[in-house]
Amino acid sequence: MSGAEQAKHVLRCEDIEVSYGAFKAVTNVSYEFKPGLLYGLIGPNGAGKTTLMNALSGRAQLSNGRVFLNEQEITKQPPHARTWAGLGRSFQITQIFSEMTVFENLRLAAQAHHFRLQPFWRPVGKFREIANDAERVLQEIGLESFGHISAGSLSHGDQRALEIGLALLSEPQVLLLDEPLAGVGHDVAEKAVELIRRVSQGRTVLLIEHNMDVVMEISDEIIVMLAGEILASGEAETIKSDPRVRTAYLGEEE
Amino acid sequence: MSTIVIGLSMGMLLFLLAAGLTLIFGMLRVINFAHGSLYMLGAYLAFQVVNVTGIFWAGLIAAPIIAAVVGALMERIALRPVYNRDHVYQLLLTFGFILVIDEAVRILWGLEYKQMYPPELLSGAIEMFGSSVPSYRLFIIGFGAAVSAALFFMLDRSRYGMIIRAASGDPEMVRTLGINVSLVRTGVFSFGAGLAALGGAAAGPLFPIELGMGFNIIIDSFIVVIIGGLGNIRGAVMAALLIGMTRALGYSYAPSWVDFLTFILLIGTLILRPEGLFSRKGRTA
Amino acid sequence: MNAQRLLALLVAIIISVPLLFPDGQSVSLVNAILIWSIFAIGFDLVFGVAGMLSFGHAAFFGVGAYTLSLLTMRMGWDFIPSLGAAGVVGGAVALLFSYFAIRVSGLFFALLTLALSQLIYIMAGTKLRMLTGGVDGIAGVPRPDLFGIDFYDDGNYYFFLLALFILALLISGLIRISPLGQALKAIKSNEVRAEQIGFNVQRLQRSVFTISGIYAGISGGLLASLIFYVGPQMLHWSTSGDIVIMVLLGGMGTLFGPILGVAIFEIMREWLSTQTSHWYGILGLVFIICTIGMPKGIAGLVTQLWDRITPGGKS
Amino acid sequence: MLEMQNCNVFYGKAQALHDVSIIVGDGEIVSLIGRNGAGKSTLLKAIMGLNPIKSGTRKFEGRDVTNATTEMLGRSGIAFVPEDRRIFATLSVDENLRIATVMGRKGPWNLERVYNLFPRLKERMNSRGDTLSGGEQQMLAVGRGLLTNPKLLLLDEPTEGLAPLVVADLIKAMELINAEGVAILLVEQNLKVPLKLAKRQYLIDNGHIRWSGKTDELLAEREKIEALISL
Amino acid sequence: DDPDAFKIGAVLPFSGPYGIIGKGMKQGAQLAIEMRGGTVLGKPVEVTWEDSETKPQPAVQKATRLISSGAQMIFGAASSASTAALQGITEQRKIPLLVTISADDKITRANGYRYTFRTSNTLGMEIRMAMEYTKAAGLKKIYAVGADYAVTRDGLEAYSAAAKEAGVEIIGVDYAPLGNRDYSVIIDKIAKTDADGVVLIVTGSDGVTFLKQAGQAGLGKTKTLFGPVLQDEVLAAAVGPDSIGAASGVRYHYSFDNPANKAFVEAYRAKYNEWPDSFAGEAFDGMSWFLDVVDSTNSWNREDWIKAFEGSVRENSVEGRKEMRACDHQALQVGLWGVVEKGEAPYPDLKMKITNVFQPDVLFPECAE
Ligand SMILES: Nc1ncnc2c1ncn2[C@@H]1O[C@H](COP(=O)(O)OP(=O)(O)OP(=O)(O)O)[C@@H](O)[C@H]1O
Ligand SMILES: Nc1ncnc2c1ncn2[C@@H]1O[C@H](COP(=O)(O)OP(=O)(O)OP(=O)(O)O)[C@@H](O)[C@H]1O
Ligand SMILES: [Mg+2]
Ligand SMILES: [Mg+2]
Repeated sequence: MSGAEQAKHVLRCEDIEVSYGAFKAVTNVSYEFKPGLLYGLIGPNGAGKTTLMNALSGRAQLSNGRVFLNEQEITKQPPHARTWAGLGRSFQITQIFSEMTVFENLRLAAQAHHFRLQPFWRPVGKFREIANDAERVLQEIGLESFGHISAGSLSHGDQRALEIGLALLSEPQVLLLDEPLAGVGHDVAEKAVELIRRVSQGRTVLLIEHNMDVVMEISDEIIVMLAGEILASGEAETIKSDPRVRTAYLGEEE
Repeated sequence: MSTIVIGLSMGMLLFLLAAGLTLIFGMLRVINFAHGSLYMLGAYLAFQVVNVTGIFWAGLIAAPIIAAVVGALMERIALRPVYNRDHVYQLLLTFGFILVIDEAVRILWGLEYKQMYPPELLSGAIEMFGSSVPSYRLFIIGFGAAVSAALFFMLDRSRYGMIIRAASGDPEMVRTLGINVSLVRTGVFSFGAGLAALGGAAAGPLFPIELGMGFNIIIDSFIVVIIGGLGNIRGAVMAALLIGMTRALGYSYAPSWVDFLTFILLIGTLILRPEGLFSRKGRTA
Repeated sequence: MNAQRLLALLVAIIISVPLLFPDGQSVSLVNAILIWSIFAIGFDLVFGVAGMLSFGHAAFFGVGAYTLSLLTMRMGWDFIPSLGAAGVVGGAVALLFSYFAIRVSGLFFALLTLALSQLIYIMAGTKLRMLTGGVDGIAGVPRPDLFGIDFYDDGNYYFFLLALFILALLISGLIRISPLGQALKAIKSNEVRAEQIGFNVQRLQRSVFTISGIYAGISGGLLASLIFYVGPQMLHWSTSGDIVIMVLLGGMGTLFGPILGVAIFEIMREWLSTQTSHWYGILGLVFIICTIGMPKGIAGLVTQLWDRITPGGKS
Repeated sequence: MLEMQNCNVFYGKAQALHDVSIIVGDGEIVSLIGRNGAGKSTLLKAIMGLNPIKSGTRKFEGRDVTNATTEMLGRSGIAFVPEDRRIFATLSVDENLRIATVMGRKGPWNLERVYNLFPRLKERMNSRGDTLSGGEQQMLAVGRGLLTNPKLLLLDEPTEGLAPLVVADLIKAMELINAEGVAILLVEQNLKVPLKLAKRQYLIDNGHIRWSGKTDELLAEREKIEALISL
Repeated sequence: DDPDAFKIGAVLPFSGPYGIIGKGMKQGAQLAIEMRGGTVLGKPVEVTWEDSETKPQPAVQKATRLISSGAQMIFGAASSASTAALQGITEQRKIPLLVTISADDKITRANGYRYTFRTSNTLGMEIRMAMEYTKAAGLKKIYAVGADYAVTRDGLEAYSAAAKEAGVEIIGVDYAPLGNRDYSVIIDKIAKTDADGVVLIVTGSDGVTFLKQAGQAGLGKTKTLFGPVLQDEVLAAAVGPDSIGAASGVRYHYSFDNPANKAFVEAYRAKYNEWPDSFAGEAFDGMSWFLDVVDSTNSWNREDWIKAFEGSVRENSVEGRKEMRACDHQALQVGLWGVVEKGEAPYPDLKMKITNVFQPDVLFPECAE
């Protein structure tokens, strides 16, 4: 790879395949993600979007293919190593620390990001930056009045908001968001879109979302998956008018 | 050749010991440490019934029934309040059961060993491949196979099995479908207790009936259940036969290494197939 | 915070009994409590904090005991370095176990650790009998020989154990509130998420498992010297079971709960067993009632009662 | 059909619902809207008997069923599709559906019809529940609810995670089952759906019902109401 | 320094599966005290019974407590492991320890434990009995099965060595894990050999399991089954009729014909309404002997007791003459050997018949390290 090409993309996958038994959830996917762009990933249910994201973040085992981050091959690296290398994500099925308070949830994410080998004799409460970061994100996701509440007793929508917060705190270079807006209320959703737009400044975002208004509005580029493969990709307008996409996913009226 | 027959019978016996455990483990997600005690209770009950009636089969039938009632009571009184708690608390609870049941057996039957013999019909030995194989061993093979088939159909093929498996994951949701989950749970636990006792009754003619007999089988049963995959009847049968065969071969070539071999087998399995030999894994994200 | 202090006070009362009533009986009981508490405190780091149910800790406990016994008795080492070695070997065996066991989780982890420790038990009881004395164990394990104090007197040995106990408690307390402790709690709560925010789950688990192996090794060495004896019973899985039961009884995941659990268990064993030969059954009933009535063990009950009588205070 | 009166529900010491009363008429589609944490799911669970009602009454088909258990309510014809789907992880897709038919309530829904509504499920018929994608799980949860052949269907955010085409199909299906006489109580974040389907709306905020009325009225008074519950 | 009572601390298994041992030992020891009027050195004897749980830690803990509340001697521990642990503490505190059941040879070794005395059998002597029996019964080809742990391995090795000397052929040796659950493969293997005898160096339930399973395979029909501690009446009852014909060393037996034993058995039956088992008989004998020795010194100095016990001879024990060897504190005594046979009332259904009595000179080697 020449230096000029390197700058062109941060994340690249080559011929990715994920299979479960005989069933291939993702096949033949190659893509190059350029720095600073927001990618929308859409496709019917079960098309393999989440699985692709799992493959990129190290949660799914590849039966074929390779993944590169900043031209470093990360195919064999476990999820935490990818996070350190600058790849953060949120989950479609909420993954939070239910028994802990909302603030502790965020503090943990901040802790994981800030220090890899903190001295163990210092109480975690004493690290100022960690608390500050957690506090800041708590505001951003609009849960400031729930800081001391245990995360498991939040309502579904508020848990979804926390899910986004956790992903943000690792301040990744590449951020993968799996249906961050699902279940998030109407009012918060608007704020959340704003938030996503803001955090996408200066980083690469891959966003899975079924809310077409949002996807079409904020994506720089849209990727459509069908049956484990990439069906089409391009700008919102081209995608919207692509007949294959309409029959497979969008439906006729819009 | 006769080693294989004996290995088969050892395996089936292991399966009978473990069947109740895998049921309760797999279906209720309850780690029933008192399984061994119920097994012992079964043996003592069978002894008592045989002693009174003189009929082996009466013991084999009555012991599980009585133990099932005991199991139902245990479930109603003690287990019900702790389902929603961290599973590890069941360790404390069922450990308490061990002590209570053992004490009860001690009070009821005293400290002396008890004995049971195979029924007249099965008391001889049959010449086979140049050895004399006790007929009771052959009976165990057949009986184990029958029990495993019955259990398999009940759990994997019938609607009860479906309900039980669903309730093990999300009892509330099963309730919304109009199904009485607590009844199902009591039924499963009681059935599992009965199976444990059946194992004890069937093992009675082969081993000394003594206090502490339950303690020895617990680890064996857990190994069968884990290698087979939690709550997986087919897996449990396979695992039991695998261990039975390993042991039989071990006894014929290096008896002092038999326990060692069993654990090596277990460790190997868990390293190669972390979720047990015969189970499938769901997704995490 | 208040309830926490109350628990600390309870623990302090129990362990200071020998200071108040310096007769031989309570001293030997409290000595045993101190030693098992060190074991329990270390075990709870794995069990209560990191959420890993280990049924293999008997191995580290027993291996520590054998290490101390063999080094002092066969190699002529001094007590203190031997005790250190007991900790090191306990930790090393734990580290070795973790390479096998951390690949699996939940009950599988419990069973795998159990199987590994049973292997060591079988080895110690039979195949390594030249070294370990086989099933009959090794009698005559010594106590420390320091500053000319006669530690064979239980009253003096008490102070030695107390010092180690306090040290163990402090370290464990620090670990709990440290970044490491927090990360472990996160792993216990949701492994997927913990990994995704960047915690090296396996390495953290391995670290805590090793630390707790060190605790177990040291306490095993101490127990051997307390009773002048080491035998394979200490390696048997039922010893692992005992420690699980004690920690559950006292309250897993709390700093003082495990100590209370140990104390109650040992006191019952001493007291109930002189009352009736049916004391096992009664102990069983106590366990059952405790499980049903105290969802969070003794520590949880104390906290709850405290909160009730002081409605204003936050816990 | 369903009548909840002055219901109060608590989580521990915290009160989540205050004197909530709602009515769902026979064959009616009613929707419940409110922002995150308002108490919508809490109310649905209370109706289903999953959250204990501290005070207040519940009536179903004219009978007082305040003290009925969840399974009794399920058997008498209420079905619940929860927001977090709650698929039976170790059961196959097919079993997840068949288990809903165990109680054997008669009605228009059967396996085949559910598979027709969600063809994707048929393709994944033998997969374990917990291997499904988010959207597939959502379809399964809805399908399972329908298969009990309920008289009243409680839907908690049924379109979450579904692709637009599927959402359209689901809306059509809801209209259809409503036409077959099934009453629906719908909770949705995606306001397009309830505004299209429901004739009547309840607005809930902070555990209080703040407003109720016809959908047209809601649209007409939208601004005032938005201020009221800060939608 | 005259305390107001002679305090004995007894640490025995009472709970759990070994409760039967504790029960017998307690009954025997109690009778020993009663039959001497309940006093020693002119003071009442006071026994505190503690449960050892057959585990070393509780045993030591409880012994510690007993000693600090003034016990003059410690009696007990059933398992060799607990006994070994108790030896540590009794040596430390210079308190006599009376052992009447643990058979591990190491417990009494030359110049070993000064405060430990064993009045009962050693496994070593029982192994030698088994060898004597082999010769006496004219067995030529032996298959050996032992539990896989130190003591039994040593025992089996000793037996094999003696067999070689006596021209008896050992045609196979198997060690099975302790607490073994299934002997059927081994039984099958043995059945296919031409061995005329099977020596079983296993104890307790292991022996029961073997005999039960051997009975079902008909092994006893062609081969003599015997072992140093294979059977007593408790175990025979556990096996049932399949135990008939099995031969074993007997620690103590109520049928042993001497006046002391007759008196004991009578008193025992009168008091407890059952035949004394070997735990009771051995405990009775040891306790009586020890207290007699203490009485004879007329001193409260424990060192005097130790000196008096060393070399003490008891002509009229329930098992005949016993002599406490000074070099290792092991009582030299005769060895009883018996066979399980059908019993008639008032005896149990299956009883031991004493067939051989071996003299101490063939059973005990010179006192050596
Ligand atoms: N662990 C697994 N085992 C078996 N099949 C799996 C597994 N994980 C995913 N699948 C299957 O792979 C397919 C793709 O799933 P994926 O979650 O990637 O879909 P998706 O595009 O994210 O859909 P949705 O929009 O519904 O979230 C699904 O049909 C699913 O059933
Ligand atoms: N298990 C619980 N324990 C304690 N509090 C809870 C629990 N579940 C919900 N709550 C609280 O009850 C309130 C109502 O929650 P509910 O889930 O009913 O909200 P919702 O309207 O369904 O929101 P969403 O749109 O986010 O699903 C919230 O403040 C929430 O924090
Ligand atoms: Mg998805
Ligand atoms: Mg909700």
